[in-house]
Formats: sequence, C-alpha cells, structure tokens
Amino acid sequence: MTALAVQLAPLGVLLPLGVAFLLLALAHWLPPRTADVTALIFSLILVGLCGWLASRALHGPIVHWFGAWSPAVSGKPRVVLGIGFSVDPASAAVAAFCALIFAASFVFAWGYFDKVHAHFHILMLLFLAAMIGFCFTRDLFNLFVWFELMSMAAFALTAYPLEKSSLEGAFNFTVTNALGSYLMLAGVALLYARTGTLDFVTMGRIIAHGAPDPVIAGGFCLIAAALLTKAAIVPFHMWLSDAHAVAPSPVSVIFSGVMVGLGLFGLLKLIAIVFAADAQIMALVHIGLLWLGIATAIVGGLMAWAQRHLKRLLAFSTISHLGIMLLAVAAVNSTGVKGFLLYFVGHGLVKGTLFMVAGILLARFNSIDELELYGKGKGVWPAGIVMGLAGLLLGGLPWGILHEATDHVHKAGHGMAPVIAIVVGTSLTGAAVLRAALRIFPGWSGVPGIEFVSPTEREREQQDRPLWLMLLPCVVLLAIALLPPGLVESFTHDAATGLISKTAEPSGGGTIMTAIAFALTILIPAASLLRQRATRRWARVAARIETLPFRALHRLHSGRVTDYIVWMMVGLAVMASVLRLR
Amino acid sequence: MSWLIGAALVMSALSGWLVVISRDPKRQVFALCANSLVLALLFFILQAPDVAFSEIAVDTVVVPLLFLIALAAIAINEGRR
Amino acid sequence: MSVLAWCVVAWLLGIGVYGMVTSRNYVHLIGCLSVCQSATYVLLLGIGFRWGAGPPIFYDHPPGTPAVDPVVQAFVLTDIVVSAAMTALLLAIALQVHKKRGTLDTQHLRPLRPTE
Amino acid sequence: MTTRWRLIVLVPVLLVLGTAATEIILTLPSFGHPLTRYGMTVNTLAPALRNVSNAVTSVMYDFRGIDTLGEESMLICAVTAAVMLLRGRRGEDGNEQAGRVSGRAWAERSDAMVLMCRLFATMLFLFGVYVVLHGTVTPGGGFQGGVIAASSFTLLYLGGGYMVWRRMLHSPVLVALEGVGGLAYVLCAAVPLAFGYSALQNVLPLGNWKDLYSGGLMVIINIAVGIAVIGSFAALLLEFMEETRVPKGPVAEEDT
Repeated sequence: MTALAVQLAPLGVLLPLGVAFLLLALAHWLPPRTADVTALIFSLILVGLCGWLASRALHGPIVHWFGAWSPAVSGKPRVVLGIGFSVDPASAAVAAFCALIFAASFVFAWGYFDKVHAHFHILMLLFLAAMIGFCFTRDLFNLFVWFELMSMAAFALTAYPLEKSSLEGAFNFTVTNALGSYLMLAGVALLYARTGTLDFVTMGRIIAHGAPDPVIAGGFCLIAAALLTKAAIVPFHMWLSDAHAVAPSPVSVIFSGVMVGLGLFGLLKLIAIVFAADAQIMALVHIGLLWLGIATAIVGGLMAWAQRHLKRLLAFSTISHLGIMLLAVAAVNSTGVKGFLLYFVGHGLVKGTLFMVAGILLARFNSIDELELYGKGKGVWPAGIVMGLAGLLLGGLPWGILHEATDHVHKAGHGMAPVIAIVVGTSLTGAAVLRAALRIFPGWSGVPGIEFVSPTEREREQQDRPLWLMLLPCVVLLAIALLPPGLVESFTHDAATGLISKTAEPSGGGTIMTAIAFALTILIPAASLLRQRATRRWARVAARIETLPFRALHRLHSGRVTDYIVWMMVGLAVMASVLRLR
Repeated sequence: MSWLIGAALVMSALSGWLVVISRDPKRQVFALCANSLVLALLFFILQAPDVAFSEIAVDTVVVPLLFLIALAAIAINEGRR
Repeated sequence: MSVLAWCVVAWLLGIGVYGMVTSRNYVHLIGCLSVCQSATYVLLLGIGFRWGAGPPIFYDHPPGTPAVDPVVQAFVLTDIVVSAAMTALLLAIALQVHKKRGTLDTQHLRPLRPTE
Repeated sequence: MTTRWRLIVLVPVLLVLGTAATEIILTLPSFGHPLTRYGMTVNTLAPALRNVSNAVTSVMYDFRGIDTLGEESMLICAVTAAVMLLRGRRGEDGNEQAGRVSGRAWAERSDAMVLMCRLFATMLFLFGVYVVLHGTVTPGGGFQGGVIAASSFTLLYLGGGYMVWRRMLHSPVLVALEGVGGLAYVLCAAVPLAFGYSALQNVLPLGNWKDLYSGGLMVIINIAVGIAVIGSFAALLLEFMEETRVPKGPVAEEDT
C-alpha cells in the first residue's frame, strides 16, 4: 500500500495540471459546461486522493523522488540531486482541504463564468495544482515555483471582472506579491549560498550543525517576508483588503478560505523542518512573529468593524484571523500546530461560507454595501440564517472546529498580550459580521458609526443563477464546520506531532477568555444597533473620539500601491531590528 | 578577467539606476533595453551563456516590445478620449 | 572585488524599491519592479560563479574541467521567464486600468474609491 | 501619503536594511569561491549520468524537471491571464481599423521591405527551431528557442502588415499549441508512473554524446517546452498587438 501511495503522490500536482492543459488545448472547441463538470469532478478526485494520502502518511511520511534522484544517487552525504515530494499527514490534509474548498467554489460558480473559453476553470486548476505542490514539496526552490504559480493564478483571477476596482486591486496585489516573491528568491539564494543544498531536511541538518550566521538569518527574513505578504500579516497586509474585496466571490472564497492560510502553513513547515535548531531565528519567531501576530489580530479586527462594503469587511476579518493563526505558528509547539491546523480548516470553512453569502447578495441585489442592502435580505432568509450562524462561529460560539482551534491556540501558551489580541480579533470580526447580517436580513438599524465613511462601490455579478445551487455549498461547508471536533482529534494529534514533537507546558486554557470573546461578539453589535443620533454635546465629542483611531487606520489603508511597498519595507526592517536587538 | 567582471557589475548598477530615473515611460523602455543588454553581457562574462541567451531573447526583445505596444495602445486611448 | 557583486545586488534592490515608491506612473513602476528582479539574477549567478572556471557546457572542453554552478543558472532561466510573464500580465492590467480610468497616476488610482 | 511622506518613512527604513545587508554581505562566501556542493556535484556527475554536454539543460529538464514544469505552467498561466484580460469584451476577433496617434506621419511600405521581412522572419523562425533542437548539446533550449521563434512572427507584422499577420496567426491554434506542449510535459512526467517508475524518470535510451538525440526523455521535454513557449509568446504578442487596433466607426462608449 505504501508503494502505491508513493507512486500516487505526484498525481496531486500532475492531475490538475494535465486537466488544465487539456482544457486549454481544446478550449476553443469544447461544448459549454464541459469545463464546469470536468473541473468539479477532478477537484473531488483530488479531495479523495489527498485524503487517502493523509491516512496513509500516518505511518510515516510518503516520499517520492522525481526522476528517481533520491539522495543516495549522488554518492555524497548532504548532496541531494533531485526534488522530492514529502507527504506528511498535515500537508496531505491541508491539500485535501484546499481541493474541497475548490470543489465548493466550482459548484458555487456554476454558470458564473460563461463568457470566455473555460479560462476561469483553467486558471483555477493551475491554482489548485500550485497549492498541492506547495504543500507536498520538500525543496526550497520548488516551493518558490509553486508559490509563484499560485500568485500568478491569483493575480489573474482577481482582475477577472475587468471592473475599475478589480483591476486596481489586482495591480496592487500583483506588485506587492511580486516584490515579495523576488525577496523570497533572494532568500532562497542566500540559503543556497551558505548551505549548498535546497532539500528541507538536509538543509535543516546543516543549519543545526552550523554557528549562528547572518546569511541564514537574512535568508529566513526574506523568505518570511514573502510568506507573510501572502498571508497578509501587518504591515505586509495592505493588498489583501483591495484584492479580496474586488475579486469575484467564488475566487474570494478560495483566497480567504485557503490561499492566505497556506502562506502561514509554508512558514510553519519551514520553521519546523529547516530552522528549528537555529537559536537566533527561533528568537525572531518567538518575539517578532508573535508581536506581528498580535498587531495583525487587533488591526484586522478594528478595520473589519469599520467597513460597510461587505466583502471588504470579510477581507479584514480574514486578516485578523490570520494574525491569530500566526500566534499559533509562533508558539512552535505541537499544541500550536494542532491549533493552527484546526484553525486553518475551521476558519476556511466559515470564511468560505461568508464569501458565498456575500456572492448571493451580490447576485440578487446588485450591491454589496451593508447600508444600501438594509432590510433587503428578507426574501433570501436562509442565507441570513447561514450568515448569522457563521458570524457567531467567527466570534467564538462554543461549538465546532473553530472553537476547538481557538482553545488550542490559547493553550499553546505565551502570556497575556496574545490572549487579549485573540479576544479582540474574534469578538470584533464576529460582531462586524453579525451587525451586517442583522442590518441586511431582519432590517435592524441604529445610526451608522465609523462604517458610514468607509470606501464602497457598486458592483455587479452574473445574476440568473438558481438560489439553491448557490446556497448548497454554503450549507455543506457550514455543516462541516459544525461537526464535533472530537472526530479528527487523534488525526490532528498525530499530524501535529509529525511536524513538531515538542509539546506546550500545560496552562490554564482559554475557556474564560472564549466566553468573554463570545459575550463581546453579542454585546458590541447590540450596542451598535441601538445607537441613537448623537445630539447632546458630550455625546458628539464621545462619538468623535470613538471614531478617531478608525479614521487614522482608514488613512493608513490608503489604497495606493506605492504606500504598500513602503509598509512592506517597514515590516522587513522590523524583522531585521528584532534580530539585531535580541 | 577580474576588471572585466567589475566593469560589467558597475555598468549594470548604473543602467539599473538609469531605468529608475527615466520617469517618462517612453524613455524608460530604452533604458530597460540597455539594462538588459548590459546584464546579458555580465552573464556572458560570468560563464552563463544559456542565461545570457535567454536574457537577450526575452528581456531585450520581447519585453521592451510589449512595453512599446502597451505605450502605443495607451497613446491611442488618450487620443480617443 | 569580492564584495562588489553583493553591493551591486543590494544597490539594485534598493534602487528598484526607491523607484517604485516614488513612481507616479504604473508603467514606470513595472519597469522599476524589473530592476528589483534583475538584482536576484546577479545574486544567483554571483553565488554560483567560480574564478577560472568555464561554462557548465562541456562541448568544447571535456567533462571534468572546472565549471561554474549550473543549478543557479537553471534558476535564473526560470526567473527570466517568470519575470517576462509577470511583466506581460502587469502591462495588460495597466492597459485595462487606463481604458477604464483614463489615468495611470499611482497617486490617484485607489480601488473602491472614486477617482479624485 | 504623498511622495515626500513616503520618502521620510523609507529613508530610515532603508538605512536599517542597509546595515543588515552590510552584515550579510560581509559574511557571504566571497565572490568566486562558491560553497555550493550541489552544483559542483551536478557538474561532475551529469555528463556521465545523462550523456548530455549541457549541464544546465540536464538540471532543467532532468534533475529538477518538476521545477521546469511549474515554470512552464506559470508562463501558460500568465499568458492565459493576459489574453483573458486584454480580450475583455472584444472577444476572439480583431478590430477593423488601425489605431492612430494623432499627428504622427504614416509611410507606405516598399516591396523590398516586405520581401526582406518575410525572408528574415523565416530565417529567424528556423534559427529558433535550431536553438530548441540543440538544447541538450549547446547553450539554448526550449525556452530560448521558443522565444526566438515566436518573435519572428513580429517581422511578419512589420513586413506584411496587419492583415497578413491575422491571416497567418490564429489565436485558437496558438492556444492549442500551448496546451499541447504543457500536456506533453505532464505526460512525460506521468507515463513512467504507470509503469512503476518515478515521475519524470528517464527510461528512454540516453543516445550519443554531443548528438541531437542525447539525454533520452530530456529531448522530448525540450521539444514540448519549445512548442508551448512558441504558442504562448505568439499568443501574447498577438493579443498585445490587437490593443493597437480600434473598432470602426464612432468612439465606443466606455463606462467610466
């Protein structure tokens, strides 16, 4: 059986690539709907394949050497001639989850993209292949190649609607991420210059035996900068709110559901396999990445609360939750990994659902603006229930995968500041989604606060799609998110310890904190929806003071790509200084 | 040999600077061309004929051509507005 | 001499970033991005270079003669194609932006906000 | 932020990064004395293992073949994207009329010019094919040769003008070339799997040293890449050129 698994591992990449190229070759002559059906079938096949590989890999990682260039061929120690795919349970599970979200997105996008010859499906399949390759590979340059392919497909899909904002959003996305990937390439080059190898495991061994070295630290910083750019961590995060807000909804599902989280997963794998033995880099991870995560969780939460454009709101909530995931990564212990894996899945499911609801609203009412949609959602109340439930889950409803994940992140343990950041992030994002849901569906109101002045625009999406077809994938994803997490307990445990064996010191856990976060999730929108117009003098002053930090944040998120590049450099300098000051 | 490499490196640094300070895109295209020619030369000197070959084919011919076409299309759009 | 190559790499990266940050035109910005990219070419080839070695192509000289690192050259080849593809994509986006907005000024182009 | 503010933030940041870079520069292996064991091993082993004289090609298409598959996918992805973006609502057909920049002179082409362009286009195309085919022996290969061959088409445009160009290049065919090239590469990777070998494992006879057929599977992959690159760059040029055309009649209303 293991031999079969080794033989099938490369198919995770070859299958979607082959299908994409076949569709491309025949694009001009294909009957309509063929691409839809093919893409859906093959993404489901990949769910099965990767899931099966995950179960096989529990007995030990499945390693496939391309071209049979296993390390033994070179006849020298520490020289690996070829590229290997190394499938551990965590990677395979993440890959399977990516394929699942793609399948859901294909169902949701049914009939969305009629106009052009299967271009959407070709790009999506290339995207999926890149993600699976990114999860499986054990070669640093190969990781860069899949990372870059992933970016390229993402850039194109963002610009797909060819509207003003989507083009500018795609431009910002492309420039920032392209710069990030050049930094990553420079980092790969530095590591190769020092270690003379690209294989993760061999490189990890060489680094473990070497002395602290600025070249290796610099290489790590550059690679981390690229992965953090993809994962939208403050201050590399600016592009995300532009890109996710303007991409077509089925694409936003992929972006927020899996793509950004994959950046962190790649970082986690690199830290665990390659850099775990380097003391200065681990210090950077424990201090620098931890504080970046805290900042991200809080900034994302505040910005999410201050939005009226629903997809932009969801984009900022994604940023906030990525900050929480980064906290799990920065803990570098098996509890943290467990928390990260569960969070990746739980958040992906919930956020995928929410973007689909946003897509339904967009398709039905030609608008995505919370204030414009006020009370219009009554006709599609099932979507309202889904959205409300998803908002509660996001805000820490004590049930389901996401709650279990948050609990693990708390347990991974690292003091008070991260705990507060988690509470602020979850409660504000959950509250923002609930506020929007309550305004749009039952039509509750309250004077709009800071969200009134946030950027927005009219949008359009393909309309004549049946409601049930769009609701089906939402409901399925939400149902999976509500499954009791005990089902995958032993699997996640094995998968996490497969990456990092060190466990966290037992700590109190976050039951009280999750309760507080959930209470805030309910209370904040309630307070906001009961708000009256500020007439008294002191009330007006208070309202102005309340909006001040939000206005400052709005100004920082200016939408100009030139500013974004400055902030990326600031982030890089912060990492360099943390390394220096340690 | 050593001075040749040094000269090529300095030239590539200068031509990169030239690309950046040519604020007018029409001039910048030519700076880009010059930059990639210098780079191709550097690659030849660094014993990388394969790379120099593709640098010449891609970055001195095709990419500037794409830039020029894009600029032409932009100029035509301007005229039609 | 031994640090000149690395200094050029840092210079190209820095100057590219400076150019992008001060750019007022999308097309100019794309050009600056490719300067950043060229820094990675020089870095990679510099890493693989070896004094007194020939090219890793054993046509004129027999296998076994000292040659520079072929792996980094393969990387740079990949890189060049990637950058060309990226440039084409960015130019296509810039063209469409100009069609829709009528300007390419980085200061005025902000998604989801009306043109100033 | 305005440019001034950006620079105020950027300058200290670049100073910090500059000091970090200095530290890295001073500790990097000195220029010309690489520590890259991997590349050196490839140089000593590749000629014997693969019977090809171009070690770079053997790295690209054999040792690190899956990288190159990813790279080719990236190229195809970007070209598909650019084609999709540029076409927009225009569709597959071209516009009728050449766009003009006002105030620019326009000259008729002479017959000699047309003839020379056609001759040179043919020669350049053949040269591209030559470079592709000799990829395993001398500098060059699928990527370089493919780009050269694709750029020969622009000479057709220069000589014959738009109508000739449109008649000779059909975008569905070019896109199909891309797809077929990519598919051939994927099959090269997948077919050995079916027979119990590793993906991309070179099971064909290795051929003769310095021969056009040397390196086994590499030769096929090289040609597949060449086909895909010709298709993609030609498609790219075609769609970009189309941008300089305008629809006939009054100015179309763009929704601004």
